[in-house]
Amino acid sequence: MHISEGILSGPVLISGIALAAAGTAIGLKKLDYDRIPRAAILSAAFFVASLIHVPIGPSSVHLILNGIIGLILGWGAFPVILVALTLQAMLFQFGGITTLGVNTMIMALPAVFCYYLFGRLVGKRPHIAMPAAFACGALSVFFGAVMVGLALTFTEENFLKVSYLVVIAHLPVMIIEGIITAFCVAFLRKVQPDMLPGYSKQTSFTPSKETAGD
Amino acid sequence: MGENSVIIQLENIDFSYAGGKPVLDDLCFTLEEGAKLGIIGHNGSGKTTMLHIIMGLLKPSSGTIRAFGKPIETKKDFLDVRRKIGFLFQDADDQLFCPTVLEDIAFGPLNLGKSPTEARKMAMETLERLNLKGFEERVTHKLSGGEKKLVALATVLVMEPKALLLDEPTTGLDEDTNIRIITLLNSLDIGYIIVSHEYDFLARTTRDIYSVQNGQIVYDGDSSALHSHYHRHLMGKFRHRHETLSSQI
Amino acid sequence: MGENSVIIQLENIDFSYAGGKPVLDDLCFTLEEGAKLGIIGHNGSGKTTMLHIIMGLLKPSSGTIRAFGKPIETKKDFLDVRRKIGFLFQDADDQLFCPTVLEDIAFGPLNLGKSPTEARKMAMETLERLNLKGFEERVTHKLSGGEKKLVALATVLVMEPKALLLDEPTTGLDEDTNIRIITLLNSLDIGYIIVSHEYDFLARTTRDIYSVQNGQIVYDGDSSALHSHYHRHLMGKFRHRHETLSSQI
Amino acid sequence: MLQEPFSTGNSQIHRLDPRFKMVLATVYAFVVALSNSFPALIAALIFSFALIGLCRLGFLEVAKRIALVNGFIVFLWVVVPLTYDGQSIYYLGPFGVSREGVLVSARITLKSNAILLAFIALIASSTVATLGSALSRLKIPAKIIYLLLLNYRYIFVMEEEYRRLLRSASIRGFRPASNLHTYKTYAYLIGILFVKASDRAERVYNAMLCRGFAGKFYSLHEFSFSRLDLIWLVVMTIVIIGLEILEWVKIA
Repeated sequence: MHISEGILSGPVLISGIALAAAGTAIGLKKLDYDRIPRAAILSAAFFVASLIHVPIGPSSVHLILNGIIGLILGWGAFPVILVALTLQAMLFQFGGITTLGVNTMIMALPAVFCYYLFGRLVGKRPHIAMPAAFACGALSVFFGAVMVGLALTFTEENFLKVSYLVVIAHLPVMIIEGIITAFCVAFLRKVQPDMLPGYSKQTSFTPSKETAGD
Repeated sequence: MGENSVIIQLENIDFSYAGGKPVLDDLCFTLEEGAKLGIIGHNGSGKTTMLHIIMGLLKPSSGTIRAFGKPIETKKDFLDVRRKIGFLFQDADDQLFCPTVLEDIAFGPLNLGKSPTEARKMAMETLERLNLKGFEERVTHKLSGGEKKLVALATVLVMEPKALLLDEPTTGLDEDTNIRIITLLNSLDIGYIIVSHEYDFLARTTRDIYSVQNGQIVYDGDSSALHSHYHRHLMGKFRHRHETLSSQI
Repeated sequence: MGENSVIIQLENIDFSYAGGKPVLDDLCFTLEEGAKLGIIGHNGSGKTTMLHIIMGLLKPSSGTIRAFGKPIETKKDFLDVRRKIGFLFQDADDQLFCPTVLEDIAFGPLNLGKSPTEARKMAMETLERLNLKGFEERVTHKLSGGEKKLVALATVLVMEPKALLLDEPTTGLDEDTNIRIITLLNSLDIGYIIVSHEYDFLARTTRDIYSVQNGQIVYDGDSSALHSHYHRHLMGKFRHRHETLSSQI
Repeated sequence: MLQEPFSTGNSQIHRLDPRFKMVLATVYAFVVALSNSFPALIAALIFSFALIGLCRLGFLEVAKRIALVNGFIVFLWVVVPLTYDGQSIYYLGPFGVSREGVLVSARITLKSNAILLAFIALIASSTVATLGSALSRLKIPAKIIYLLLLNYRYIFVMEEEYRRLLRSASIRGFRPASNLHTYKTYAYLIGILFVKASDRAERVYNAMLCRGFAGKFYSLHEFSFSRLDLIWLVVMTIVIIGLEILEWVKIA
């Protein structure tokens, strides 16, 4: 999910850069040097996984997986996605330099957002965790598509219809991402639960969580 | 060699990795139904390559592969071969990717079109057969090396293959698992090819032992004649051991 | 055993992984300067765990580690141990984390406080010493398995360690690389501990061979006395081989 | 699967200081992205083609990349002229093709391709390894650079792990289709990939500790700014000023 070079206006590009820089700065602050190798190697796995093409009807789509990366890395999703996009540009020339900020925002902001929305739920009982993971995967793609639409519409009001089409085109991807995220979370819950957020809090009283606040 | 009893036949296979020297050079090889063969050779000699060619994981630069009498050429032919021939990878970690043992073993049957209930039943039966009862809900990733190997073998056997290909099945395993695998292999009524650099293990599980030399398969002899075999190689690749086969199983 | 010549000494080490049964149980072990030791055992026997404890990568639940005569307790002590003892990991991909060979080899010296120019010079010298001249600009991920292992060895040797710990150094390597590693190890004037499940390899690179049994280190014997050793175990874990050590290198 | 086909070569551009190339590519990309006049954009596209020509890259590889990236552009050409407000110059049934829509699409096409070609010439002509160490000399935070370099290094390892797992799945009869079993299988493959990555991260970190890593990264590389770089600095400055003049003249 990215926007190519040459489409967006100056103000949109600059805002993207500024916001992505802020998000990345927060993410980097949470990643001390000792955790860099871990983030980097998870990021490599994320990069490889996002090249997987999954069949859908007669066609296939490649996975985005920003939902799961958000769950695993939290704010770390910002630097990790920035780096993955930089590599994609260097290796495949997808995306590019001027759009790096906007594209990072498109994927990372929904990732962090969904991490806050669903992060605490995926460690709970399966009948809560699986739907939460589905919603996390699907919504992070949906929000990403909305961000693409916003970037286009802020560039040029006349791109509004294009933006609608972009969001609609992502609906099937949303469903697949939701399913894959749900199963992936189910997998991690069994195999390596400490990779998921909120797992250690599993034993605490679940209903009062929200009122407790941060 | 009756035509109908041949499972796999490799004819004049050539293979080399991109930019490398030939690994297999005009290789010919036949696996008959029920035959238990060993292939010995050090790492890099092309043993694994040969198995991968049989499974269609690598494409030879020339030569013909026949399975069950038919030449295997298209992707669909190989899909068919893969349903009938089980392949045990050297590293069990490459073979297992489901969260639990049961799911891993049921994966193959599900792909063959079995219903979840059937697949589950087959998986449970295979576990029982391999003395792995009680493993079904264990997390695959957390098993010990030996346990993983046995589960990997179960994922292959559950598909009821007509023959097995085993790539270095015992490397680094503890003696208990080793003995379990040897006992199991000896009790199988299907044939197999085992590729290994351990003569001992081959002697305990196969009848005829071949080696890969200069890209070709050479018959080394009946495994019960191990001793005389070793002497031929004394100063070279293999070393000399006295073994009483009967004392080891 | 003169006090001053002892490099590493483990005293009454206990260790178990979270929730598991003890891996090491009251283990005692000493590596003297220049000594070349082998530790044999199957995967999961605790060999690797022992090496990780020496390097401070795992913390024993009880027991004392001494290096160069001093007890090693704090993080700073272990930093010091890691500067003086080289550790070769089982998987070279874990050890080579830089994009190019030169950067990988210079990583250690740079951490020791050398200037980039010095680090580069040391790296080049080490490459030359290992007959790897011309590798400096090669991209790490494009090396073959054998090349990766040799470069990994270079990343360790460039730090001029006082002793080496090698974890399964030959797993999956081709025969050529194997022989290069054996020759190199035999030419080193520092001592080392090699952990392996391959008796042959240990016999060709070490003098004394130990095994890990029930969480303890047991002396198995002089590697040149392999023969007598094997007889003791005939019906059990190891098998009987005749070997002429001199004929093998 | 992952190759860097443009990074091998010995053209003038390949020999430029990578730091310099990155700065140039960035400045040029922004200048083109923010231009709107057709003369400037056409000039930029011609210049970008000239850069590719100077790099002497394989035509087919370059064409493949251009085709891939222009997918979205084609989508724009289909949608924008029909949905854009403005004077209709042609009617497709009930839909009017707007003049402004065509112009916007044309501008985007020119910009996109000009920037892409320059990117291939200036950035993809170096390996990621080189670019990473060059970035470290451009005051980019060290954490980002090590994330990038370690990520790059382990992409190949993870890809290999993934390939082996997929191979094992296919050997057990797995054939991807549009069904839940397929999605579940991919989810498991991705799950185990993350678990393996996490395990490997611990081993890699240990390996770093064993080589004296104490929380600080050092760079080995030195780059030098040569006379060739100076010549190119002059050329690019002239080109960029030229593009700005073309852009400006139009507005005035």
